[in-house]
Amino acid sequence: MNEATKEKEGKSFLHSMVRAVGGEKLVLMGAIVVVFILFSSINKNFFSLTNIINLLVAASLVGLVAIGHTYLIIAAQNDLSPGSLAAFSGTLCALLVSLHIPFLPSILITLAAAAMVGLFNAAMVNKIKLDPFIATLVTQAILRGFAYIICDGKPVPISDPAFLYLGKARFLQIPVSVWIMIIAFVVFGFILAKTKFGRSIYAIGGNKDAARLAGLNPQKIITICFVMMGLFCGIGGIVFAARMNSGQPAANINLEFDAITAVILGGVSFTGGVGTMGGTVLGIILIQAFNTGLIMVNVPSFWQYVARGALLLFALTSDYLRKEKRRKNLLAASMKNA
Amino acid sequence: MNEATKEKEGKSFLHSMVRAVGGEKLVLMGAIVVVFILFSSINKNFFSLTNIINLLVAASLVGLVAIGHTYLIIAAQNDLSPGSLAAFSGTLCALLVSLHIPFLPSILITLAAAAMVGLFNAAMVNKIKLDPFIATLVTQAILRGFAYIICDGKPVPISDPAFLYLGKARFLQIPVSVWIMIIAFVVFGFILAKTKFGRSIYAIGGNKDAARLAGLNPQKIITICFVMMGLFCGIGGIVFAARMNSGQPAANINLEFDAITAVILGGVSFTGGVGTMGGTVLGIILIQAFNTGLIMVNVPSFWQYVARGALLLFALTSDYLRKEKRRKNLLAASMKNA
Amino acid sequence: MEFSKSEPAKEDEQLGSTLEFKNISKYFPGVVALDDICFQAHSGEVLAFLGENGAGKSTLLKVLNGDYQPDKGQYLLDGVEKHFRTPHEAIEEGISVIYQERQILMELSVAENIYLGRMPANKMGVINIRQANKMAQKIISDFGLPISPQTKVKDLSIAYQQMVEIMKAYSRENLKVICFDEPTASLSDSEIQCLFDIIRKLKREDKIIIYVSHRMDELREITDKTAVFKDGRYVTTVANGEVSEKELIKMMVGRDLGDVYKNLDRDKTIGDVLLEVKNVSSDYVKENSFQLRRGEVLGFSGLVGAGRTELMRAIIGADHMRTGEVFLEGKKILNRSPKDAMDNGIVLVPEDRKMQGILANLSVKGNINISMLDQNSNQFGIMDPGKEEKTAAQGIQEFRIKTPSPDKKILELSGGNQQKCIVARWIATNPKVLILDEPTKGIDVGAKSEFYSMICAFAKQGLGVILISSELPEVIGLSDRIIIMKSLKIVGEVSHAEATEDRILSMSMIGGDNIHE
Amino acid sequence: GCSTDAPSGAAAGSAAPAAASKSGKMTVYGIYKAGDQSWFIDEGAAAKKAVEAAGGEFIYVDAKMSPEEYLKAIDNAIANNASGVVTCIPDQTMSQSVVDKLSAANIPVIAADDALQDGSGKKLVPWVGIDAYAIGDTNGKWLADYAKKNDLVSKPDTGLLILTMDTVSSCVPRAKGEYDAFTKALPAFNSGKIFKADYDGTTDKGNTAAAAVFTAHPEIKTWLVTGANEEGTIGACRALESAGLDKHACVVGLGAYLAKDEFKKPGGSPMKAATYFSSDSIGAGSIQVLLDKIAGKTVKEETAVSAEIVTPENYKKVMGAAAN
Ligand SMILES: Nc1ncnc2c1ncn2[C@@H]1O[C@H](COP(=O)(O)OP(=O)(O)OP(=O)(O)O)[C@@H](O)[C@H]1O
Ligand SMILES: Nc1ncnc2c1ncn2[C@@H]1O[C@H](COP(=O)(O)OP(=O)(O)OP(=O)(O)O)[C@@H](O)[C@H]1O
Ligand SMILES: [Mg+2]
Ligand SMILES: [Mg+2]
Repeated sequence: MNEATKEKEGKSFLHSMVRAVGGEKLVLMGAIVVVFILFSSINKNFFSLTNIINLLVAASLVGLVAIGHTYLIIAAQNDLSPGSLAAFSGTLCALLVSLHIPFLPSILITLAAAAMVGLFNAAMVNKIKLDPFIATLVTQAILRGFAYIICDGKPVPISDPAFLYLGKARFLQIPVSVWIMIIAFVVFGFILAKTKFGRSIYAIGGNKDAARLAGLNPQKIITICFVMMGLFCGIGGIVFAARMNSGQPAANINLEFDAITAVILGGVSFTGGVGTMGGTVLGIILIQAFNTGLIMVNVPSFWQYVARGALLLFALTSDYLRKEKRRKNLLAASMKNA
Repeated sequence: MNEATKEKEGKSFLHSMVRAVGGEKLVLMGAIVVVFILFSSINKNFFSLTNIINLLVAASLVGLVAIGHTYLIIAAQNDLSPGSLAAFSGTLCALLVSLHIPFLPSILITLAAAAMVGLFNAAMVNKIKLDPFIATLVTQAILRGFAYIICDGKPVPISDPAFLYLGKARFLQIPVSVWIMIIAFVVFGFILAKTKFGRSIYAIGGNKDAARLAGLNPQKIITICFVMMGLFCGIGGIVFAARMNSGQPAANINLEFDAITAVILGGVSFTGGVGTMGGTVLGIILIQAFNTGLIMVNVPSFWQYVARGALLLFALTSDYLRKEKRRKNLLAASMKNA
Repeated sequence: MEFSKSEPAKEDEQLGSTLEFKNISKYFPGVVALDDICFQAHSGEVLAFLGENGAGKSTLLKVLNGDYQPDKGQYLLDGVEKHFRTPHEAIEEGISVIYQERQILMELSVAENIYLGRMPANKMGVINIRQANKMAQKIISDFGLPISPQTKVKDLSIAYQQMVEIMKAYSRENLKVICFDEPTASLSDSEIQCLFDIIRKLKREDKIIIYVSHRMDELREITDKTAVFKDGRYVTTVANGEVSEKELIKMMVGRDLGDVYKNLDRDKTIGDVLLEVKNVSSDYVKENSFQLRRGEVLGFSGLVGAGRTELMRAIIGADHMRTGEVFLEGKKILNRSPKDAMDNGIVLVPEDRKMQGILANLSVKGNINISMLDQNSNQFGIMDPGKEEKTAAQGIQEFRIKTPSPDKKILELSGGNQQKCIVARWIATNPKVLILDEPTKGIDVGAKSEFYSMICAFAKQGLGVILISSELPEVIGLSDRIIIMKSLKIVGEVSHAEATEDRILSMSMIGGDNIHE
Repeated sequence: GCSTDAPSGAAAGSAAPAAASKSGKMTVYGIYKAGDQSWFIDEGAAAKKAVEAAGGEFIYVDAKMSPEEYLKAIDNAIANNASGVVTCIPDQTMSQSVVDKLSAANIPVIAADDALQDGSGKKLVPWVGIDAYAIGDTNGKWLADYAKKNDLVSKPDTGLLILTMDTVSSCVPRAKGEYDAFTKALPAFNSGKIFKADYDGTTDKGNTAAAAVFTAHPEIKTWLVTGANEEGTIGACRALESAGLDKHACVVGLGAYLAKDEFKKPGGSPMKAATYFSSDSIGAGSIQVLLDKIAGKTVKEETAVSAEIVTPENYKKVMGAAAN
């Protein structure tokens, strides 16, 4: 009899846990719905297929970088070099192609370079024990310099048809860049949530020493995350160049901040060890939808800064209040049970 | 006899400790000396009074912000809003003066607004428990928006003679902006190193919860630090506007990164609880001297990005290697004694 | 991959294994942590490590599991020389060490913590979470604990977190050597008993078991032999019963302590009511009332999770006090924060040294002085370095903190020495009411006995002392009166004279004889 | 004339000791507001060539759109005893203080692209360039012409998009010139079909902003687009293409340094024209004026370089080597 009650309690506890996790992202989802309703009511074209595709295209590069940041920030790392690296990669690939190196080898060379940058970042963090924030600030400066240097500061036009096609091609109405992002979200979301590698990222972010003592290899995992980020920036930069029809050394400034903001909005914490890919997806959607909407409904440009800040603050505050409430409820429940 | 040897050993140990602490900043000092020798040998104008004053003027705003960051980062906080806040303050003050409000009240209103921004940042961190990085990113966006909004995006020219004088006045050949920075470094360096308040900052950076249980009020201390930073940005922004002869809403982008870089270079750590104001001073000098020198010896502008990144990396790496070596030496010494 | 415990166990049964340390030395800047350590440990017996704080016990274990590299010497497992460069390599060879400081991942579930780094997964690396939960549940049942494998570790009490640590080490396949570094410092009796059952099981399975503790009664109960360390040197190994406890202590401390409780100067007068707590509750604890008199040592006992810590936190304003009143010397006081409490003369030494005690990155001096900012500064708030030096020096001396310099980072001290710094911090403030939450956690016997005398001396001066301890002999030995808590409420009280371990235990479990009789 | 040259040349010897730099070699600073943009890179390269031809050293400084970086560079030039400065200032309200500083140090300065001017718009030093408003004016007029020719003025599905950079004060007049010229030339054009969208000067953000406007107004099938710099208009081209609106659209660039690549595209591009203003001639021209000034000659206060529209048909001829 007693055993049965315990069982039941256990179950209802489980239920409440499941509900809580499902509800984890309630605020974000709510905000997205509100944003869509609001902007659509002002301009009905906001909720059109074209706009949603636009929105996804605009999100495609920052989305890839956000995947990298989701991994890195959960692992209690960070990366400020993606903007420079994406610009460098796009410029390099355009340059190689313009030197009549075929498209595929150009891509491979570019990706190899991008991966090397990731390795370099990892080495600074792992070997010289630099804080990732400052280490990747170094890379940011150096790579931006190299992006300008290799093309003498001038955008490199792309005329290779295969390269241009990459920027234009669609499959089921959806551009390649968006497909890449969607597939990456699914694959890396799965890896993060369900695999040993994914879980080890949470472990080293939660407590690097504990993870090491349990037999994990934090340095290796951190290296993989940085190299992944390098590759995402490389791929994203190449596709971006294809979309713009030129490799642009000055492009993608602040890319990393847009990505980090989305990731944090999605519930990843700078202290490491918490967060999900689903949250990042919602964060990206919210920010992109909001940004596009502001232009569409013609909010004066200066007010857009304010609106963006206010949205971020509002979403984070609501999330905090919801969590506080849940905590209080759980507490009250456990006091009653005691 | 035995007692005496012990005494002596104790002393030599003390000596080695003193030397170690003094040597803490050896790499930075060395780097500064090298930079000066190098650039002066290429261009003798580098080591001229004019250039050194230039260098200090250029450092004056970022120096003030770096003081704020030294406090905040030692307290395990951070602030990304200074650039926006300085621009906002300069613009606001110029605007008020252009509306025929006398200079002094204009300054006071501006500083009150800047302090409020600091309070706001502190409230987000203390009350909504936001990560300071993301909280101040919110402020950064909102304030930049307001800076543009209040002046409709156009720089506000300054014609008030007192205001203009602030940007020009010199005392003992040294401009006011530099005096403000020097005095602030001395005063706040003293407070950090020698007072109760300074000690509390190290404590809450080391462990906020523990510090609270030990009878400190972390929220209050964090609030003071943010308000201080607000005031530094306000003062800096006003003097900057005076120097530029106009309040510029678009100014000071990336100011916070320059400051943070100098602070970290100076030995403050993002984990909180460590660092000194002396280190920050050296960090600022090194970066500013290097930047000025690169222009003087005509390094191509794109290579300047690379050079700056490389300097940062080099300085941090040398510092790491020096520390490693010192640790090894100490180890060897204790092995020998054993 | 299969995760069954029985298979590798069979291998071990074939022959007894030996672990041999040969001339191991390990240095830290200014410290000789290990000096030419030579001895052996054998399977099928529980070997205790005994030594003062900073004697090098933890360091030796860290050398053993590849966390540190020895500067000299080597160790052999079954006669084979081993050089582990990482803990991973040690684990692969069947060596598990449970650290003195919890090494646990708060945001992960119990099952994920237990199987950290070796979650059951398919070839592609995809985790089978249900299997992990099932396996974890089995281990939890082996231990007889009422926790679910899916619970996040941060929602567990410290004691259960510690048990998760132990389960993590225990669950490793291919286990040959298991070392416990003060595993019971945050456990209460029932968990300790279940830990001992597990250790006995491991012993039957012929593992090499090393057990570090400062609790002599535990060593008596669970260990077979004791290796004694002093100042980084190995002294000797004695079998249980070979020498008396007294002699053992003498070997490690270098002097005779006698019966620590009997020798205390308990001769003091208990005065009027100093602190009165009326119906205090918080988000974490129900309404409770009690009184503390001048010169009194008031013990608090209870099982883990009884709410002792939480009650004290509410009193000093560390948690929001929902209802109730606190009177000090008859005057009503309101503690909105620990600072208010401190200004009123009430201080709390917290139980969780790592999270709530030490200021990481700060020196020993900085840590000891942090509650003394007012006393060590002038009216302009400028610190007097001389006073700071003095407070630190006094703390280091009084508590015999082993550190080469007051400027050493506190994180580089041994666990027990860190604890001494934390206690020294609050003692230095000269409070009226001193609340100690598990203050002797990890402190060696010699220091403990000095600390006990210090508590009695405080009481004699007219202070009130509240002592929360899970070590029953300690509460009974020191307290003039003992309050028992259960399920977030005070359920009973016994005087020093009528206190026995059995009585307190039964009250903590059933809910207090005073009430039900 | 020749007769006046000699005495003023002699006067320069005493009045402008900076010219004879202490190191013996002439050092000229070129300080440009956005030194990482193709426009200024080309302008600087031309200036460098001209200075080196005169036996001097040219120091190119990128002010990164930052007033502070800019002022640092000016101070740097003074500390380095520069012989002269050519500059494009990021913010014209600072002009007076810059001119004061340089004249106190006796260093001649020539404004390139954007004038150094006082509050009333009066030029303080000799200026070489084309003014921002004039560029916009040219673009606006050309677009109005295009609309008339193609019978778009009264068509309900035609719209005009002007990409603005409200945060960059020197670019604001470009967009304003475009708007003014277009509406003045075509008063009949429905002003409800004129849209503005703000971006930050990069192709990326120009693309996002343009795409949002195109999507918001699907009723518009024919887009006329111009903006505040060439990067942004390129972004608009890409947005038109991905929205499938490129066939009927007409984008006009500013500078032609990127438009030339659009013109080369075999499949054509929505970029139908661009104002061309030669960065070479401004770069070299500004140095020429500076050298004259250093030499003590009287120089023209304004040297306007013409801004002319180039199209796929004529750009090779007009731009010469710059078209490659
Ligand atoms: N990381 C480190 N850096 C410097 N010194 C250290 C470090 N770890 C330990 N020590 C020093 O090594 C000596 C031995 O410490 P250890 O932790 O092994 O002691 P212990 O016997 O476990 O003590 P306790 O009973 O207090 O846990 C101490 O003097 C300590 O200060
Ligand atoms: N941070 C926390 N979050 C949620 N619950 C908590 C937290 N801290 C404590 N609790 C809960 O509060 C109750 C009492 O905690 P705790 O175990 O500290 O009591 P205690 O009587 O002080 O025990 P002991 O000191 O022996 O560990 C437990 O049920 C515990 O799970
Ligand atoms: Mg230990
Ligand atoms: Mg407790």
